[in-house]
Parts: sequence; structure tokens; C-alpha cells
Amino acid sequence: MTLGFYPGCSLKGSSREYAESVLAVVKAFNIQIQEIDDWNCCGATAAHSLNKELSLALPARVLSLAEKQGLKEIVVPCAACYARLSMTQHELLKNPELKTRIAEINNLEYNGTVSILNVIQMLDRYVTPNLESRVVKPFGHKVACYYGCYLVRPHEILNFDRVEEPLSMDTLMAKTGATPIDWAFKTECCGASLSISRTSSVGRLSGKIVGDASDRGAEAIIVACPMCQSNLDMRRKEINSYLGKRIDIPVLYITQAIGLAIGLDRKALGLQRHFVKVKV
Amino acid sequence: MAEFEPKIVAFVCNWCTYAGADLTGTSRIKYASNVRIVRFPCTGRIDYMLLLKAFDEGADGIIVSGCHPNDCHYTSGNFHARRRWMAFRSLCDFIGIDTRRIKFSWVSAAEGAKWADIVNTTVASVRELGPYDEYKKVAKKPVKEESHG
Amino acid sequence: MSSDPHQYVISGLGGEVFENTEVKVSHCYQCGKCSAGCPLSEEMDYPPSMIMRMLQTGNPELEEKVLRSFSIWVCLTCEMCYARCPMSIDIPKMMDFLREKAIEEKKANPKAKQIISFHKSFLDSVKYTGKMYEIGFYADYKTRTLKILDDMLLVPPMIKRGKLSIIPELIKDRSGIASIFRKTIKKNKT
Amino acid sequence: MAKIGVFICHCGENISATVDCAKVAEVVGKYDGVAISLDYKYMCSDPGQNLIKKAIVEKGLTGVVVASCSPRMHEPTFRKACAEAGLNPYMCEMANLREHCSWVHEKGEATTQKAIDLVRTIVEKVKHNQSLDAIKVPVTKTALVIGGGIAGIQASLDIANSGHKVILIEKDPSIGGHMSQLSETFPTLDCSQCILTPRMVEVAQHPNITLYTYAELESIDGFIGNFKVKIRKKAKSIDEKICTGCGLCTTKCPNKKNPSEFNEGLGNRTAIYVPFPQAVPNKPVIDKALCTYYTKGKCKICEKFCPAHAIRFDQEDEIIEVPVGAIVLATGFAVKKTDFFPEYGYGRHPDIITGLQFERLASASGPTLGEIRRPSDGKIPETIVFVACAGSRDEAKGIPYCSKICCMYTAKHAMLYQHKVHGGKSYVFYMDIRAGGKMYDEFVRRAIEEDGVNYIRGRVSRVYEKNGKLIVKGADTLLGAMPVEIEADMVVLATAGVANEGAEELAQKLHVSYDPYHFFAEAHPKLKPVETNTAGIFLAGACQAPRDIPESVAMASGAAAKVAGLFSQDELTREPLIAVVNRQAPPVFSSCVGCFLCMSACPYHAIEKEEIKNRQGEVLKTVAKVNPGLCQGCGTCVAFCRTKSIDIQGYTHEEVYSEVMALLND
Ligand SMILES: Cc1cc2nc3c(=O)[nH]c(=O)nc-3n(C[C@H](O)[C@H](O)[C@H](O)COP(=O)(O)OP(=O)(O)OC[C@H]3O[C@@H](n4cnc5c(N)ncnc54)[C@H](O)[C@@H]3O)c2cc1C
Ligand SMILES: Cc1cc2nc3c(=O)[nH]c(=O)nc-3n(C[C@H](O)[C@H](O)[C@H](O)COP(=O)(O)OP(=O)(O)OC[C@H]3O[C@@H](n4cnc5c(N)ncnc54)[C@H](O)[C@@H]3O)c2cc1C
Ligand code: SF4
Ligand code: SF4
Ligand code: SF4
Ligand code: SF4
Ligand code: SF4
Ligand code: SF4
Ligand code: SF4
Ligand code: SF4
Repeated sequence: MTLGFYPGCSLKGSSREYAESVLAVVKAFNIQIQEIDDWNCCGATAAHSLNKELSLALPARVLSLAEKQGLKEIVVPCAACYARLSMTQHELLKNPELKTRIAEINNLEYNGTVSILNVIQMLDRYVTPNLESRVVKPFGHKVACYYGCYLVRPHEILNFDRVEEPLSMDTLMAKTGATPIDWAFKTECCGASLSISRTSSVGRLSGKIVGDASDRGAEAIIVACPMCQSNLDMRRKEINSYLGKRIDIPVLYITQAIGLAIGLDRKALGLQRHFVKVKV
Repeated sequence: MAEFEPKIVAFVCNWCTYAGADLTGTSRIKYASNVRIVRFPCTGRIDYMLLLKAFDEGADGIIVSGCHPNDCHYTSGNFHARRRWMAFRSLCDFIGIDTRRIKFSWVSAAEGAKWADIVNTTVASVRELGPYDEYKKVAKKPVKEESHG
Repeated sequence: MSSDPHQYVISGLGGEVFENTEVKVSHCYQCGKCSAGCPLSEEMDYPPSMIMRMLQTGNPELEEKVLRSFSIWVCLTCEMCYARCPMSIDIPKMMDFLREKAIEEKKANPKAKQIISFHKSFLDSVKYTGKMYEIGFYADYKTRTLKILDDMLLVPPMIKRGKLSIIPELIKDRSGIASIFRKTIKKNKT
Repeated sequence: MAKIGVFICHCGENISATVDCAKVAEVVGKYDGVAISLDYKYMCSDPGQNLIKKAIVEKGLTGVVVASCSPRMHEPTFRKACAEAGLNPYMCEMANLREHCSWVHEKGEATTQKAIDLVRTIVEKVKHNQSLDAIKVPVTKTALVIGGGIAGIQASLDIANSGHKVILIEKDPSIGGHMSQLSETFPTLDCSQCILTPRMVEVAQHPNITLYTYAELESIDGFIGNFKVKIRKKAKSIDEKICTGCGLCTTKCPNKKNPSEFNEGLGNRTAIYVPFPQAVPNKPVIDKALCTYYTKGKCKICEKFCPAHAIRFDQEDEIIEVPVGAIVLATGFAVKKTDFFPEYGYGRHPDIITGLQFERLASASGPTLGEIRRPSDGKIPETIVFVACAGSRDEAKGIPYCSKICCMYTAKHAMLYQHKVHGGKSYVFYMDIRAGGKMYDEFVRRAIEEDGVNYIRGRVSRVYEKNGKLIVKGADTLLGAMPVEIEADMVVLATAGVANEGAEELAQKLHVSYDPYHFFAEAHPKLKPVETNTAGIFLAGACQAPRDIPESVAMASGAAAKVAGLFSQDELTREPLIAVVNRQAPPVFSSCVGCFLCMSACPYHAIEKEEIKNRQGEVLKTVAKVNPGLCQGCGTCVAFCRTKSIDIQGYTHEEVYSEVMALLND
């Protein structure tokens, strides 16, 4: 079966290394993958902050296109897109009237036949079973797995992992040879959607996260969301100034860490693109 | 011309509505005298064929009333009554009984005023519907026989 | 109109919130757990539980304050409050509605200008390209807010690391996207 | 031929002011079967009653109709009068001319006509009435008490002291329940064990009480006054009769690292154990799930050391069958554990504990001998946070109710902490303080005013560990929901009080109803708080809802009084207004076709299957049979029966149909 792929905007721009690493890992495990044709932006926080219908129409268009393309399952590596798509699916399947209205807006039918996977669910399904046997360079570091908001909330709808202190990434990382640490900020918000418009907040929010990871001896922060990564990586200047010290723990996508463990090329995983140098 | 005075039969349970109607009396609240009460231990006891019997004997309207959903003296008799009423109503609709003439309600032992109100509104609405002469046309005797068996 | 701040009617804005989001403000018993867990409550003029309380009063003056508050704009819809609320009150959904309403009624807090501009620039980018075209979006946002210098230091290293594309990736079905915007969000001129 | 006497009452002027009583008597007097019809000023007065009695005797009446007030007022009066005159009391009925007629209608033709209709209806009914005899059932004067917490103990002692036999069963090795785990008790701060243990000993020594510990209810049959219960006595693996309780075995058992239930996991116990020093009975049991001999086949060290040779590895569960007349359910409650709280770390942090664990820390008999020391490293906490309503009043967690006891015990805990740790800082996060009891609010005020406990109004959002401290994130809702962060050494959650695991199954076994939270349901929330809907089964203590000790004890004494009342009779008399399945001559035997729709409809499980057999013992037919002890006379079965085989005495088909016909035809 072919897995559908919805990269979302960030993976085409500022977080292209995430896309690169996802595709590299997928390829290494011989998974058939196909990008959704002519996909559009999910609307992110902006759309639902300003207009409810728009915030449903944009993701619905993506899902309709995936259906049209005959896809049964799509992986959505960006946690924010994953949450938007899942919420849309939930709302539309719950409310037939709304579904009709959105289909009308989009001029595209939507049936709800595509199942939506986040990157961890995808890895769990297609990579985990063979992961341990493929590890050539165990990722022997203490890691802080950071889940952020959108992977686990709202729990009623996403129903993924535990709502507080989730474990799925930790379990996966342990299989690569890493030692996941117990820490307090796994699901605290990093402030991504205020990243540009209110940078000061971000320094504080992300600062607490990076600070706690560092206090507990993490050597790398592992993420599964481009917004989290950009915030914790590119905003390190603000973070360090909030914390009043210099912290240079790198922030890796889980697919980059897995890639390293199974011996993929650092460049193919896009590690050179990070702001905080990846020394692990 | 004198106003039509409908005959209303009320089937009520002993513990809630009968006592509620007692309270109406104790409180001296007046209501239409068209109603005649028949006492049952529980609405769960009410066999709906009895309603047909009442129409057959010339009633123009019927009230069935018991305890509120969770207050049944016998825990669940009123639930059974309610459930059977649903089935019975569709049967009525099927055979052509005018279910607007049957009022199903809950009156607790403390709702004396509510009882008066229910009687008055039922009398008024049945009066509007007029005498139930058509019943004679739809009633097939077998119904009566079976019910009495 | 009564000026009693405790007049308890769930009409008014609280009622509108319910109609649009199914959030019942009367269900909030003011435990404060949302405010305690909200990562942004320190930056809010009214923490989330206070917003709930203000809506509960049904007092028009307080409702006005809610719509004009900064809180509704700093809320990141991180869903932490909703995840922990003992009454399962979907505050983020309510916040979405309040934001939409504040814009509609031109009551958005002046301090929120940057946040709104951000959202608008973002959506404009999506409107014209179908996707978020980061450089174009930055440029648009900068001109809206005149915060030319902020973040500009990030741009060269981003370009260096291949994190910004100079040429937008355009969606093929541009008219389709344009039509979605036409049918949903009204033209806004801020 | 029926001879009915009709007696119309004026009720002073209450009836006669709007109803023409003389006319009613006159019209009704002309009906078929009416032998005498007269009106009188006060029928319920002695002369009025004598009028009726005289008529019964002189006219040989077969039935009586008294047309006066509501039968809910005077039915017993007139039925008694009839019985005194030799008429079966169930041949007497009342027409409600006052509450349902004279008081609610204006004076006039129509009102008198209605009165006539009402009387005629009842006359027709009485014509179809049958003589009935009150039902008498014998009473077994032994009570079964299930659960040996303070409620079960109190109920047992009260019943036993009223001179009746009691069988008390307790599932654990000792009685005592939660109260035995408590340190001191609000609102007086007296030592829990000091006031409890004398009662426990009294139970063990009372000649009227048979105590079975390590025992559970296996099954139950029968009905009020006549239950048959089977009790499973779980194997203790010791011979209780010869064990001296020396305790040597428990000190020698090498299998020592098992979390002690009594200490809520804050201490360990051996595989052969006595749950706590003051246990009653003070004899050990072997926990088969843990004992090395049972799990691995080797050890038997206890056997080797037992000076009395009391160990019995081959002992098996024993089933005891006993008849009892009444049952008191006193199985208590449970509290949610810390793993119920994701936001407080899923119970993984040893220094986040429950209130019950705090009781063990504060108890002189506990693992720290009453010193407040945190479980992780034994340090005395300098800062402690109490979280009220942990899980209670939380719809999202499925527990919307208030657990009722935790406000008070939290105040107690904070107070005990302040007394024991000088200079310590304590905080209580609360939503409301519910202290509605005698001296309760005073108690809470004392904690705040005299002991300096800091009360903060707000719910804690998160607790996590950092550098050996527990970070507690809350908000002060009295200061505009200002965030509050406290670095604590220990956190105590006042976790929700919930029904016991298995409460639902027990309720179903006993046919007792339960609420959505699996607490047992009382028959009426106000007027029958210790009764259940099943006659003969009563409730005491926290199995009905979270309750504190004073309430549990009050309920227990209430339940005991009900039992004693029941046992004061040798036979129970019940109204015969119950269902019966008809009987007919062979080959039909009964028109019942054995569909058992009635069985599923009966809320009291009063319908059984009965096999009709021929002389050879072959089953000819299986029909429904009503158990007169269980039937409450609701009549639900009657409406369900399609063949009209089951009928209810006092409201038979014949009776009600004749009423309806009489109502509508004059
Ligand atoms: C932390 C805490 C502190 C408290 N402090 C106070 C205080 O200071 N003052 C106060 O007044 N109250 C206090 N309470 C409340 C008090 O514990 C209860 O009121 C009391 O224990 C209720 O007694 P009970 O007999 O109803 O139930 P329980 O004490 O729960 O006893 C029930 C008994 O029944 C047994 N049982 C259960 N199921 C079965 C079965 N199926 N078969 C046989 N036996 C069974 C159990 O093993 C147990 O022995 C406190 C409670 C808690 C949790
Ligand atoms: C406004 C209000 C609303 C309430 N609402 C509710 C409610 O909704 N639900 C609820 O459960 N409870 C309610 N209650 C509480 C309820 O009224 C009491 O629980 C209940 O009345 C207590 O009953 P009692 O028999 O103990 O006392 P009382 O009702 O006070 O009866 C005592 C009786 O003793 C008599 N008496 C007094 N002294 C003597 C004497 N020396 N000699 C002889 N006779 C004497 C009195 O005349 C009186 O008849 C309410 C109370 C109030 C004030
Ligand atoms: S957590 Fe929920 S109930 Fe508590 S104050 Fe916030 S919205 Fe209200
Ligand atoms: S969703 Fe908004 S209000 Fe709720 S916790 Fe997050 S930022 Fe605060
Ligand atoms: S050693 Fe023997 S006699 Fe002593 S307590 Fe143990 S079993 Fe009983
Ligand atoms: S046989 Fe079992 S109970 Fe006895 S000493 Fe060994 S482990 Fe302990
Ligand atoms: S008793 Fe107090 S702490 Fe316990 S649930 Fe009720 S209000 Fe909360
Ligand atoms: S005194 Fe009455 S109103 Fe006040 S807290 Fe107590 S019960 Fe409530
Ligand atoms: S009594 Fe009626 S309902 Fe019950 S088993 Fe017999 S036929 Fe069926
Ligand atoms: S009358 Fe009610 S209680 Fe009696 S057997 Fe019938 S259904 Fe059961």
C-alpha cells in the first residue's frame, strides 16, 4: 500500500530538513510514499483564529484531494497540521450539515475515508518492527523527548498516547539506543504561533523547556513538529537570554535521530541546516 | 346551545398522582368536574387495552398519570408504562385511534396544582376535539373481546 | 440595563459563545485550574478563568472588556486548559470565536495588532499561493507592522541554511483557493 | 347475590356543602345489589363506625363502600371496623368524595352527579372483590452483616445487644475497615484506634455475634425474613482453633517484601501476616498469591517454627450455608489512588501521596511511628501541599460528586502536620470548604487561624518533580486567578472516595439498586435512608455514599433499629395485594404459556418458574409463579402478560374493568 504524504508548508521551507529526514528514513525502510497532489496550507493557527469556516475548508480540501488520489492513509509529519487535519475530520464527520457546507465551499466532496497518521504513528507502524535490527550506530545519548501541544491535544479527538507525560517517542528513542530522560515539560507549549508576532513570550516559554531539559542532563531534544523545532532551535538567542546562560543542546527531529542510528548520511538528514550545531 | 361536556377517565397510580390529586383537594384548588379517577397501584399495572375499553364505553378523553421518571414507588414500573405507551401509541395510530385524546403525564404527590392544571387543559382540549363518536367507527369488536379475556 | 455585575443570565455574549461553540459558560465553577496551567496567563490581562467569570455575569460592560481584551489574542490555543479542565470546557474553541467576533466588531485590542497582522499576512500568503510562502509572508508582515528590524537578523542565516525559498511554490489550483477565501473570510483591510 | 352496604359521609360540611349527600344515598340505594344506603355526618366517628358494623351483622352484607375522604386517610379505619363485624376487610372499599370531588368542584348538579358516579364505580368494584387474607411469613431472627468496618461493627453490636443473633462477614483478615487505618479523627482529634479497638474486641467476644473474617458472600436466595445465604470462608491456611496468635510465624517468614495494604504500601509485610497489631482476630493468614510455598512449592518455614502446629497448607475454602432474616450491607468505600491523576504524574512520584497514606504517616502505629516523613528519603517535609477535591467534583474524570469527607480530613492533616513539624509550612488548595457538621467549621477555622495553614482557593493544574522538590502549579482565584507556584517537599492528594471494586456485582447478587457511581441506593433519599428497595436488606456507612464516622455510626444504629423492629415479630404480615398466576383444571392447569415476559418485567425478581408435574414426576408444564414474599404488588407483570394469566389481587382485571364500565354507564 502506498502511504500518502502531506508535508505542509514548513517542510517545504524553513523546516525542509524534516521532510528530508522523513523521506530518507521512509526510503531506508522501503515504504512507498506519495505526496498529495497540489496540496494547500492547512491554515494553521491563523485560520482558526480568524475564521472558523476557513479553518475547516483548507484542511478539508487536502483530505478531499487525498481521497481523490485513492490514498487510504496519509502521514502528516507536522504536528500542527496533524492536529488541524484531525480536528477537521472530527468536526465534519460529527456534523453532516457542516460537511455539506464545506464541500460546497471547496467544491470538492469529502467522505472521511483517509486515516491520518502523525509521524510517530507512522514510524510505529512501519519502522519500529524492524528498527532495532537496523541500528548500526546506537544513538547513545540522554535525550529529552518533547511532544509539544498538537501531538497530544485535544486528547478526546486525537486519542494519541497519554495526555500528560506521553511515552511513545521515548519508547521509540530507546530502541535507537538513546536514554530518554524523565522531565517535566514534555507537553508544555513552546509558543510557536507567537514566534514572530510576540518573540518575547517565546523566549520565556521555550526557555523553560530548554532549561528543564538541560538541567536534567539532556544531550539532545527530540521533536516531531517543525514549529517546535524552529522555536527551540532558531530562537535559541532569545531562549538563552531569558535563561541568562548559553545552552547549546541541539534539537533533532525524531526522524533525524533514527536516521543517524541506522547510519544514514548526516547531510541527507539535513543536520547542517540547524542553527544550534548538531554535535551528537 | 350548552357546551359539550367531555367525559374524561383518569388512570393514576396510588403513590404519586392519586396522592397529588388528594393534595389538590386539601389545597381546595378547583378544577373541572368532568374527570373520574381510577386508582392503580402503579402505572406499570395499566393495561392499555383498558384505554380502548374506556373509549368503547363512551369516554372522550383519557389521562394516564404516575410518578416522575425516577420516583416510581416500585423503582421502574413507570418506565415500563412509558415504554409500552410508545408501542401502544403506534398501534393506536395504526388502527386510527386519536391519540390526542390521551394525555400522558407525571404528577407527584406534591403537585396538587399541577393536577388541576392537567385536568383543566385536558378537558379544554378534548372539548375542542368534540365527542369521540368516530371511535364507534374504528373500533372493531375483537379488540374489546380480547382485552376482556 | 442593570449594572449589577452578578446578574446571572446566560444570554448576551455567553449565549453567543454557546451557540457558536457549544461552550456553556455556566458550567465553569471557577476552580482556576485553567489559569494555573495556562502558559500565557501571566501575559494576559484576564486569565482564562476570569474570562469565563466575566462571561458568566452577563454584564455588557464586562463582555465588552472581554472582546477588547488582550488575553484572547495571546492565547495560543495550546489546549492545556481544555485538557485539564474538570468540566471539559473547551476554552480554546471559545477563544477562536471571541477573536473572530472582536475583529468583526472592530474591537480587537490595540496591543494585538502584531498578532492579527501575523495571522492576516499568513492567510494572505495562503490566499495567493495556496501555501505559506515564508519570504513573501515575512515581507508582508513587516510592512503591516513596520517592525522591519525585528527578526531580520534571522533571514540571512536561514537563506544560508536553505531554509527560505526565494521563489514561491505556487499551487496549481489558485482559483480554487481564492474561491475558498471568497466564500469564507470577508475581505479585510487592516 | 351481592349485598353491598353504602355509607355516605358528610364529613361535617366538607362534603355536604357541595354534594347533595342524601340524594347520592338515595340514587345509589336503588342499584342492583345494594342492600342498604345511608348518609351520616361523621362516618369515621365511633357512632358512624357502629352504623356500619350494625348493618354488616343485621343485613348480612357481603361488601361495604364508604364514600367519604381519601382512602389514604381512613381505609385502615373502616377495614378494621368491617373485620370486627366479621366481614373480610378486603371487601371494604372507599369512594373519595372529599379530596376528589367536594373540595375541588363547585356546588351543583354536576358535582353531585360525579359523586354518584364515583360511588357506583366502587360499588361495582366491590361486587367483584374477593376475600383476601393478609400474608404471613415467618422470620428467621438472625441478621447477616456484610463488612466489618465501623458501620458493620456498630450495626452488629446494636443488633446483638437487642438480643438477636448476628453473623458478621469481613473479606479481610481483620475487622476494622478504614477507621483502623486512621491516625486521629476530626473534629475532636481523638485517636482512631483507641476508640475503635474496644469495639472490635467487643464484637469478637459478644455471645450473639459469629464473626467470619477472610469471608465473602457467595450467593443468596429467599426474601425478607427468610433469606438463605452461602458464605465462602477463604482458606487462611492455619487452624484458627489451635493457633495461639504468638506471631512467631510472621517473624520467621522469609518472604518479607510485600507492600502492606494496611499501611497503604508505605511499609511491608510477610506472606503469612496479621494486618496490624490490634487485629481482630489476632491470628495470621497466609497470602496464597505471595507465599513461596504456594507459588514455588518450597519453604514451609512457618510450619517448622509454629509451636502449636497450626499451619495447614492443604486447607480449602469452606462454604457455609445459613438462614438469615435480614441483611445489613456495610461494605464501605475505597479511595482513588495517585495513579488516577495524569497531571500529578500518574502516581509515579513517591512523595505525592493520598490522604489515606498520610493517615498512616501520622499514625503512631504507622511505618514512621507517627512522624511525618516523606516516603522517598525519610526527610521531614518543610513545605507540604494538600490538594482538595483531587478527582472529586471532576466531571472530566467521571466523578462529579463531592466526596464529602476530604475537606475535613484535609484540615485535620494540615493541623496534624503543623502540630508535628514546628516551623513547617502547609498549603491547602481548595475550591470550597465543605464543613457542614457539628463543630466542623470551627475545626477548619482553627486550622487556619491558630495553626497557620495557608488556604489558597484554586485547583492545582500540575505537580512535577525538579531537583528533589515537587513543583505545584496552582492559581489563586481570589486574587484574579494569579498563578501560584510552590516548591514543596511532599504533596497530599485528597483523592475521591469511590465505591468498592465489585460493589456493582454485590448489588446485583443481592438485587439491591445502586447509583451511577456504584454506591448502593437507599429506598428514599430522605425518608428511607437506611433501607434498600429490597425488603429486609439495609444499608450502613460509606457503602451508600462517602460518609464520615459519625454518620456511618448513626446509619448503622438506624439499620440495626430496623432489623430489631423486623425481628420483634415472629411473623411478618403483609398486605395481600400481590400478583398471582391463575390455576385451572387439567389439562390446562393454568392459562400461563410460560413465556416469562412477566419475569423480566418484575422489578423485584418475584417471579419464578414452577414445574407442574404428574404423579410420575414428569414435567407437564412450566408456568410462572409469584413469590409472595418478594412481590410488592406493583402490577407491572399484569400489564405484560399477553394471556392474562397473572393478575393482581385488589386490582384484578375484573375489578378494574367493572370500575371503568360503571364509571361511564349509569
Ligand atoms: C484519609 C481519610 C481520613 C478520614 N478521617 C476521618 C476522620 O478524621 N473522622 C471521621 O469521622 N471520618 C474520617 N474518615 C472517614 C471514615 O474512614 C469512614 O467514615 C469510615 O471508615 C466508614 O466506615 P464503613 O464501615 O462504612 O466503611 P469501611 O471503613 O470502608 O469498612 C468497610 C469494611 O467492609 C469490608 N468489605 C468490603 N467489601 C466487602 C465484601 N464484599 N464482603 C465482606 N466485607 C467487605 C472492608 O474490608 C472493610 O473492612 C476518613 C477517611 C479517609 C479516606
Ligand atoms: C428554610 C429551610 C429549608 C429546609 N429545606 C430542607 C430540604 O429541602 N431538605 C431537607 O432534607 N431538609 C431541609 N431542611 C431541614 C429540615 O427542616 C430539618 O432537617 C428537619 O425539619 C429536622 O426535623 P426534626 O424532627 O429534627 O426537627 P423539627 O422539624 O424542628 O421538629 C421538632 C418538633 O419538636 C417540637 N418540640 C420542640 N420542643 C419541644 C418540647 N420541649 N416538647 C415537645 N415538643 C417540642 C417542635 O414543635 C417540632 O414539632 C430545611 C430547613 C430550613 C430551615
Ligand atoms: S478549569 Fe474549567 S471549570 Fe476551572 S476555572 Fe477553568 S474553565 Fe472554569
Ligand atoms: S489554550 Fe489558550 S487559554 Fe488555554 S492554556 Fe493554552 S494559551 Fe492558555
Ligand atoms: S506461629 Fe503458629 S501459633 Fe503462632 S501465630 Fe503463627 S500460626 Fe499461630
Ligand atoms: S511457607 Fe509461605 S508463609 Fe510460610 S514462611 Fe514460607 S513464604 Fe512465609
Ligand atoms: S469534601 Fe471538600 S475536598 Fe472533598 S470533594 Fe467535597 S469539597 Fe472537595
Ligand atoms: S451555614 Fe448554611 S449557607 Fe453557610 S456554609 Fe453552612 S450550610 Fe452553607
Ligand atoms: S404469567 Fe403471563 S407473562 Fe408470565 S409466563 Fe405466564 S403467560 Fe407469560
Ligand atoms: S406485581 Fe410487581 S412485584 Fe409482584 S410479581 Fe408482578 S411485577 Fe413483580
